[in-house]
Amino acid sequence: MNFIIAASSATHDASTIGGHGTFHYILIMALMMTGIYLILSRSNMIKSIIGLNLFQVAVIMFYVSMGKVEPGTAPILMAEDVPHAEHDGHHDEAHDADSHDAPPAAHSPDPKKDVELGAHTLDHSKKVTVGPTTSKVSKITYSNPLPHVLMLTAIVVGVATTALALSLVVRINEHYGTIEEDELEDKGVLI
Amino acid sequence: MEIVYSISAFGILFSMMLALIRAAQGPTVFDRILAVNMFGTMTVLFIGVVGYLTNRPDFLDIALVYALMNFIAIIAVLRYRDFSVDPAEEAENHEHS
Amino acid sequence: MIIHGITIILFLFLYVIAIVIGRSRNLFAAVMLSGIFSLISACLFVIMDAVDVAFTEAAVGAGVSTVLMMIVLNLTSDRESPPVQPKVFPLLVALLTGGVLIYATKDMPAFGDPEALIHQSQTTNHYLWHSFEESHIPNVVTTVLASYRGYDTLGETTVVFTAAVAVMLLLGHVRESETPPKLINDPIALVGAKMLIPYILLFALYVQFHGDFGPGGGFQAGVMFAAAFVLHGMVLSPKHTLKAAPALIIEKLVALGVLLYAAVGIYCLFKGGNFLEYDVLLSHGEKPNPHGQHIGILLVEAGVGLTVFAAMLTLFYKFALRGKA
Amino acid sequence: MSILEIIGSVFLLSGTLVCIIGGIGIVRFPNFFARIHAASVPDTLGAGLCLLGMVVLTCGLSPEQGYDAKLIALIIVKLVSIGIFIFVTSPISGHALAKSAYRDGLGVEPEDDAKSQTQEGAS
Repeated sequence: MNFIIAASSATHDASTIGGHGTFHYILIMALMMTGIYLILSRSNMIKSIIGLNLFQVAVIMFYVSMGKVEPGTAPILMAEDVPHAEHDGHHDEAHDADSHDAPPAAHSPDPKKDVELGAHTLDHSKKVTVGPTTSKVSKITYSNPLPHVLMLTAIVVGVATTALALSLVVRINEHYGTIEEDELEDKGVLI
Repeated sequence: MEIVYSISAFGILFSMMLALIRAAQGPTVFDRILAVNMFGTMTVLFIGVVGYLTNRPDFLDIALVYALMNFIAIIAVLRYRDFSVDPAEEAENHEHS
Repeated sequence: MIIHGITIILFLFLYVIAIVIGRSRNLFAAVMLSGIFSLISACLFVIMDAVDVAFTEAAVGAGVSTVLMMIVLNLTSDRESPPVQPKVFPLLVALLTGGVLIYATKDMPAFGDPEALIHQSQTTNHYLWHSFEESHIPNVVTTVLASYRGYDTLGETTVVFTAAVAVMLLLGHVRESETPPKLINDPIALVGAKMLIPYILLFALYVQFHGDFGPGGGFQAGVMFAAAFVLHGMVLSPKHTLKAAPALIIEKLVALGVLLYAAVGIYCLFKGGNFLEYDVLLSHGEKPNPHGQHIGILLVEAGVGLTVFAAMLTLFYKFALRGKA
Repeated sequence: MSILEIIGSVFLLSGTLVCIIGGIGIVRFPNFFARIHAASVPDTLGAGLCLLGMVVLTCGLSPEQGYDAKLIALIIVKLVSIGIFIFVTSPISGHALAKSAYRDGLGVEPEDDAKSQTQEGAS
């Protein structure tokens, strides 16, 4: 049972006709909608903050989903892409020159070939043929690391700003005795 | 082997769904905590199985973090929920610690 | 196809949780469900190959966020008052925004399409295929985070620092509480937690230094270090943790981490390179210098870990030591 | 399929089955103290069987699939530590939970559900 081939070939078909290709994005947008609704509809401030968190997770998921390459795996180089390079600090010039004319894409240019190669490496039951380690032509497809980096820091910053919002809520509660926006409006604090 | 992993993944997902039902409908707050706790354990197993399913089982670090964070969340819930505690007993415990 | 099925089921879980959070009047339940929400979203991140993001989300969303929200609920109120009238306007706004966004997705490349423009970028391909020979670190995310986009990360670390300072300003003066914070009142939890704390710290160190080879790094390790202290503070009381990790020292560590990060960059300037160009560290002039990169990334990650740890612990102190109004 | 894969699959699938049984229990049982029994089953036996199955399956991985002995050892160490972690934390949290519930005056009769619902609403 080779689900990876099936999934990736389906995506390649879909990318031309726009079938289930953008389905994930629609799911994520629906999640964003629930987040927005929660922020706007609730008068309770903690509920609004929870809604903000949901919205944030949806945005992060949107970014991360754009970085996914279909037969790919996480962008941590696997053993066959890690040449046992010299650890004495000297850099091989020939090696460097060799790597410059490597295929630039995160995948090989021919999508069909890519699917087959990806299947070969990712299929659990088949034997993996270890390629020449010095060459930069990898048989493994990796997902795009850039969105991961941006979103990783965004999550930590997100919790820091959430804590800031929560501390404001605590102060408001101490000062006015309520965390409901409606009640603050009734008191004439909030216009 | 994929078939075994996928059956296992879907079974764990089903179990997660059942825990989610209990977490959603309560009725008491303790039922929710119980369901969240079980949900966390299921997530740990699910991440493990998905790691095998996608053929990169060296991501078990994440499962380990889940187990840890789940425990901390449960302790936080029990710590900061306003349970009616006998003040005398509380003072006694304060001395012990 | 199996992965797609799992993804859709997990998304359904997310919708169910979001709806239950919206309907629940009990804020306590809402906070717990938001903890589950971030667990499930972390599962989705794993499926979308973003293991480092999943790591962070699990540590931050399910751990620290839940703890902070629980403390705030304890300080304020855990009941939501019923709405005065049902609101149509927010629903309209949400539907309109969502509709526009969904309409916009029609122009997006298909999910996972390797031909998508984002994957053709020269920068991305340089990150993927040249990062190992330039820094000898297999985890591309770590290399990009700490080396290629070191400016970004310095900025993010500064944001964490600023947020911690802002919380300190807002909740700075400690209100003496009439009702002292309760203990968990349970020797078994106490013994169990005390037994676990050393191993949590050990695991955090592993995450910090194994971040080059697997998922992990300064951000995650910092959160986990803080989690160990938070656990200690919860099973005993925050006052006991204050004895082990005095607030004055921790507050200085918040700044020290950022300073360490910036100092590495300035040292690079002195060595004749650009800001945060680690190639000049430990170097005799050769340009791609994996050793220099390695040591630079190590120091920078240590700075990030220090700041995040100290910031998270400071947040916990400020909230947990505050008396009830 | 090798013998190790068969043994591992049996462990993994039986662990999954135990998890599902526990899940059914947590939904169907009438009151909190009955449900806590059901929840303890997947937390200990289910997780244990699943992790044991994964350990056996990891032993079955071969160097041709890209796993050398060091990586396999690392994976097994991680699995075992997850197992130890779950075995320590889940009974602790279960115990703390049951104790808090007992102190909160939660009853064991099925009809207590309705009463405690109003309690939650009132508190």
